[in-house]
Amino acid sequence: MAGALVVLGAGHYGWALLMAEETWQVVGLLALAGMATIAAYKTGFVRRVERDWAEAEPQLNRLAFAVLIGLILVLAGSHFALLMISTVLLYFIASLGLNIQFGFTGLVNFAGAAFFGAGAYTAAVLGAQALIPPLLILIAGGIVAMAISLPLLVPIVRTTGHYAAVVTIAFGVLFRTFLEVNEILGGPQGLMVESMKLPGWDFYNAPNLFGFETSFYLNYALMAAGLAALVFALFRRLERSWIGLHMDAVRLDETAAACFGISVRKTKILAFLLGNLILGVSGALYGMMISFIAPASFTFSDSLLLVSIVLLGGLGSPWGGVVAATIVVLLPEKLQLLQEYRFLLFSILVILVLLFRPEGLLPRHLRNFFPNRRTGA
Amino acid sequence: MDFGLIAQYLANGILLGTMYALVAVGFTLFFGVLDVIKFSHGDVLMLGTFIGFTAWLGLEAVGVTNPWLQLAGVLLCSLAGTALIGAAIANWLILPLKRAPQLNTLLITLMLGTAIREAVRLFYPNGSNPKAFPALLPDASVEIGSFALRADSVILVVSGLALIGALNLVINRTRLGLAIRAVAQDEETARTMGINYTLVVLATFAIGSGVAAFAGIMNGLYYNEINFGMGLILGLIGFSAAIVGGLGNLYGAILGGFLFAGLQVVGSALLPFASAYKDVFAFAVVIALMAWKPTGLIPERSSDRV
Amino acid sequence: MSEPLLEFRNVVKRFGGVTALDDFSMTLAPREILGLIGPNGSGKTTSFNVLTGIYGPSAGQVMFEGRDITGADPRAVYEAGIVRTFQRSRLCLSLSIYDNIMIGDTARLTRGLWSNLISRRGLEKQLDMTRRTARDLVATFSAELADRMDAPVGSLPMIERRRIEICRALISGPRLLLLDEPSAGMTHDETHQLMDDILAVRARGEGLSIIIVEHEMGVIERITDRCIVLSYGRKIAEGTYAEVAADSEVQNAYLGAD
Amino acid sequence: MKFNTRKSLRAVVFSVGTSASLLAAVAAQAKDTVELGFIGPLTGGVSSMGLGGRNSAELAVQLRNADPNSKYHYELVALDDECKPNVGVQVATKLATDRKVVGTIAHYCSAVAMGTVDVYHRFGLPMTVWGAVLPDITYGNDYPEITRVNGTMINQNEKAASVMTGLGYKTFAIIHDTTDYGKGHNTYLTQFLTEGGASVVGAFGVTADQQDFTAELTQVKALNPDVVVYAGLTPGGVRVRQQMEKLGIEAVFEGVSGIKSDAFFEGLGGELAEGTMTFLEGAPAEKLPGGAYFLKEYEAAGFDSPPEAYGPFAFAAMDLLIDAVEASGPDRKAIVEYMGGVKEHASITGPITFDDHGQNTVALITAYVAQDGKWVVWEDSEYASGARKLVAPK
Repeated sequence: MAGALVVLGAGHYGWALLMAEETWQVVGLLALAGMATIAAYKTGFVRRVERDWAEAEPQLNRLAFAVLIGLILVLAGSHFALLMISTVLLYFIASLGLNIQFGFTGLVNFAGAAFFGAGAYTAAVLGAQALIPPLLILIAGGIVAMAISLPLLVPIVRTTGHYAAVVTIAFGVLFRTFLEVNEILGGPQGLMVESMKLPGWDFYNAPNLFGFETSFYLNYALMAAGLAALVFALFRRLERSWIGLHMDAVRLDETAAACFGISVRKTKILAFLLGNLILGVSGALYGMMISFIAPASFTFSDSLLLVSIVLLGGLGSPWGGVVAATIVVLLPEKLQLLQEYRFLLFSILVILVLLFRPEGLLPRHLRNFFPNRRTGA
Repeated sequence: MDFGLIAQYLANGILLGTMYALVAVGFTLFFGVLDVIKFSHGDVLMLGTFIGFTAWLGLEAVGVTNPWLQLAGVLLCSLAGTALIGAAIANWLILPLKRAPQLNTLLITLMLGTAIREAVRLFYPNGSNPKAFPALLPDASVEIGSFALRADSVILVVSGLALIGALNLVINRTRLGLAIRAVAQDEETARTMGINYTLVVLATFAIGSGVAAFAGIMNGLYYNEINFGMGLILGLIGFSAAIVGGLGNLYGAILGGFLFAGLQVVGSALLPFASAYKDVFAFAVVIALMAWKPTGLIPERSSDRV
Repeated sequence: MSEPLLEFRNVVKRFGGVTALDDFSMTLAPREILGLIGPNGSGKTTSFNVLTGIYGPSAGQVMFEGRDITGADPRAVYEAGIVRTFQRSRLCLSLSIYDNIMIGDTARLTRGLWSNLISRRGLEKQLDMTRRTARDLVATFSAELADRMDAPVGSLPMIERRRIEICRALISGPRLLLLDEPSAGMTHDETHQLMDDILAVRARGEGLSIIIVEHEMGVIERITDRCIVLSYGRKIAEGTYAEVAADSEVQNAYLGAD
Repeated sequence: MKFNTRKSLRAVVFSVGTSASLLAAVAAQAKDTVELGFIGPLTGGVSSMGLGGRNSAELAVQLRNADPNSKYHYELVALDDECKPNVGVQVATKLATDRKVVGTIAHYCSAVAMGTVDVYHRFGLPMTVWGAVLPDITYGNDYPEITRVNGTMINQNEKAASVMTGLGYKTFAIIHDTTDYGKGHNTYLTQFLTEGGASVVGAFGVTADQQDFTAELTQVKALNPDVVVYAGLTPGGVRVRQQMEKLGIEAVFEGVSGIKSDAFFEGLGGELAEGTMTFLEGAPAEKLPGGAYFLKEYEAAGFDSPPEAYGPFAFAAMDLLIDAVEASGPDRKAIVEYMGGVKEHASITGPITFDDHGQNTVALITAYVAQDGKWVVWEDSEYASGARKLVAPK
């Protein structure tokens, strides 16, 4: 019950936050969230939610998805709200990719935006050819992101910690500078991206829903929601599999993992490629939705945004990722009211969260291989 | 390529290398004592330079016009102020996070860097525009063919190298240095030896930040221009240099700094009309180096006991 | 004595200028319990690290069940049936007891992407089986612990962690178990209890050999069949505990070291 | 030195100020409120341009609200595009889908404008560019919603090439940043210089935030050109000029519109800046009666950052937008139609006439030279009169 209440409440809260326009409304909503959290801890409500989640996870997941779809449909006519929902969802998907890399396996990746951008650029180039069906372009975006990460495999596998960080930072800078200095991919001016098309349906058109004129972003919001659910399920299955267990072992102690037959190299390679694949796919859809991309959108600071989603949410925690993606994407937007002061405020806010919740907003729980099923022990 | 051109590249490489090394040394010191990367280092450097600039404005205002006196004042204020800021950051943001995952420190300091940068941009008078940093050093120069050797560059390089040398002495020859090395080696043992752990960490951050402020002032004196974004790129390069050289090792940082400067200069010399590719070149070499030497050119002693 | 299970032939390991293992040779018979003793820095743990493939030896040969495993990587060593514990417990503290022990069973668990992510039937079966084995194993050490298999290891006291480390090593049914200072961080009584448990486990299965590195001489005396004493990387004595304890060179080495 | 609190109080002071100066306007609340948008980079590297534009637009709104004859009460909705296309699309969508907003002026960064024009077109929001100079923004589409008051970089470079070659300079070295801005200038300037019979002896791409240009300038020195051009924004321009001096390069320093800012002198000091040439669209603000008025009012409003080079355009664009609302009512379609017919419309930057792509064709380009720490219109300068001399052609 408590779990269902939280899911429904979160849906309403999301709606209110998207609709909030005035400063006092945004501040009020943030204060409300803070107070509700404190109250939930004080009254033991949190524990009840956790218990519900442990007992009925699949049902609650389905409910959450239904609430998300409901939210999207309620806002079907509101372009901007749908754009924001889709952006949150796509950043969330990207953060799951990163989470496989450093939430599970401990591989730091400070070039997330580069792989995200690789997907978007793939969508731009392939979309312009009109030879490949757009649905396949999404996958192609992932594959290209994976392919450009191949040269990094050797240094990534051999280095650890900060040394690995430098490899990815260097790659991120290199990627962006490369896009800027040559004209092949539009140079600094960027490229147009064709919209998503399914057979018989161009996402450029606004769907007609029971006679109501809706926003064309409805297409993207629904598709992003579907993709998010799919990647979420994959992410959960990965976590709850031997591969996920091995990734944890590699993150927590490479030497011990190797002594128990786990191939550290293969595990890292798998995590790096799989993560970049997901980053690329989400980037491709993002590119199609935004319809115009340029190197300036895939900089080091954009990579940092992705990293901060993972850390704010809690390493390896997908639900934390949802909350963090909402904060990281929506908050600067809501802070537009503060104009030039908003980044200062945003960075201070992130520092405070990390100081007081170093494990992230919703820390990851212990592994439960098959939720909803009592494993015979 | 004629001699003048080569000499010019060489002089430029040495100056850049000294500057990068000074920044990288900070990263490596912090990593040594606390195993953390303080990413706001570059922005602290920028803040230090602005403190120095403000000090100069103040000195001008009260009528001190002798450039050497001004320089002394600028350096004093900047180094002391930045050292204090470095220690404060260590005390309130980094030490409390000692038990948290390393990545958190990285992100917090990155965000702190953003906050410092934005604060200077917004609150320093007209901070979003570049400022003219005064040329306080003599501007004489010796012409050797087409190569102009400038007195200020020589002074900057010599004093920068001297500072690195002095730092090396402090680390290797003084009680404080001994304490820093002890803490770097093993915190627990250092504590049981009666070393005031917190004090040593704060001192290290103060020293590292002060050295960075020196690099910032050097930057200002050489380019005669400072701006709120100068720390970002210097920090990134300093960090890369420290890593490529090998963390936790003074010589590694110096080597990395000069290596990076060398790469940039060579990159733009070899790619004469495509010098925009020089960063692509420098960072590609960094990636290759990491693949070849995954723990840096001068690797740290493996602390991973099995 | 039949063919040895394990054999070190003139193994040398150098780190820079330091020779951690110097021309070290030894054999281990099936089902034997061998004690490896010596002062700090005498090369005991290094021999484990060379054996388990963490370091390659600088010279010499390591044979296991008649096969040359010199310089094999840790994974191949594990698959050959050699497992170990670590001096400083190396468990995944944020994971549950189950998870930690199941990490030890890698060899039997499916690794394919398909069976892990898509069709999870096999995974489910393996999970049930491995969990049952893990639980049974833990139950032989402590029935109480076996009831809390979902607790994170970080929440447990040292002795329980040590037990779980040993369970992680044993779950794959190895041929050779390497124990690196199992008594570290534990009381005298706890150590004895632990040794009893190990012997009990060994009595159940067939053909488990053990090499134990230990400072606690009581443990060595009680459970080992034979001892090897190392000093500065060299073997200085070999025999039963009583024999080596009486050896004058051994006494010098210890006294000299202290 | 100003204090921080002052700045944060600014917004409050303004609103209080405007309403106080306008006791009549209290009654004017009877007027309907009309919301107008502004988009520009308010954070990050080029934020000084964005803030100057924002302040100028705000000034246009304030001045009109103070006018008792205006039909509506105007409110400015200012949004930050961070100079990133994806953020630009986001904020453009926000504005364009907000029914209360009837028109906007937007964008300093060309890549952002390129990404957002589709959004404005799709939602039918009239948008007037106030700073971005890439020709394709207006010429790359047929959207009636998109107009631009400032000239494109084509006009600017055509004038630059003719002025410089007219002064007898033959060899040019171009250092440009690798943003669309710098690269575009490089392309067009090279084209017009070559057509004018001069030659570009070297072109060097640099990153926008590059600190050290010694490597590039060392090669420039070897090439020994008459003129060193920097195509980029003020910070880079300051550094290049500074480091030219360090290396002892004797050549005329020429910039593009991006360095025509007060910050150029603040960053460089008057002496080194002396004799720098640059070009900017529009008539010099201080020469037109409206321009002088703008500068006076800007000063009076007490903004804490200068209007910068494109502030007058932001003001002119906003003023034009308000004129459109006054003339045809707060209706997007009507405003688009009005904009389509703008001819010889008086503005502080000179008359505005839109061609069929919405581009202001009265592309008056003014040449400036740095003289005694100020930008002086070339024709009025002591350099043009011969009292001072630029570095002579070789």
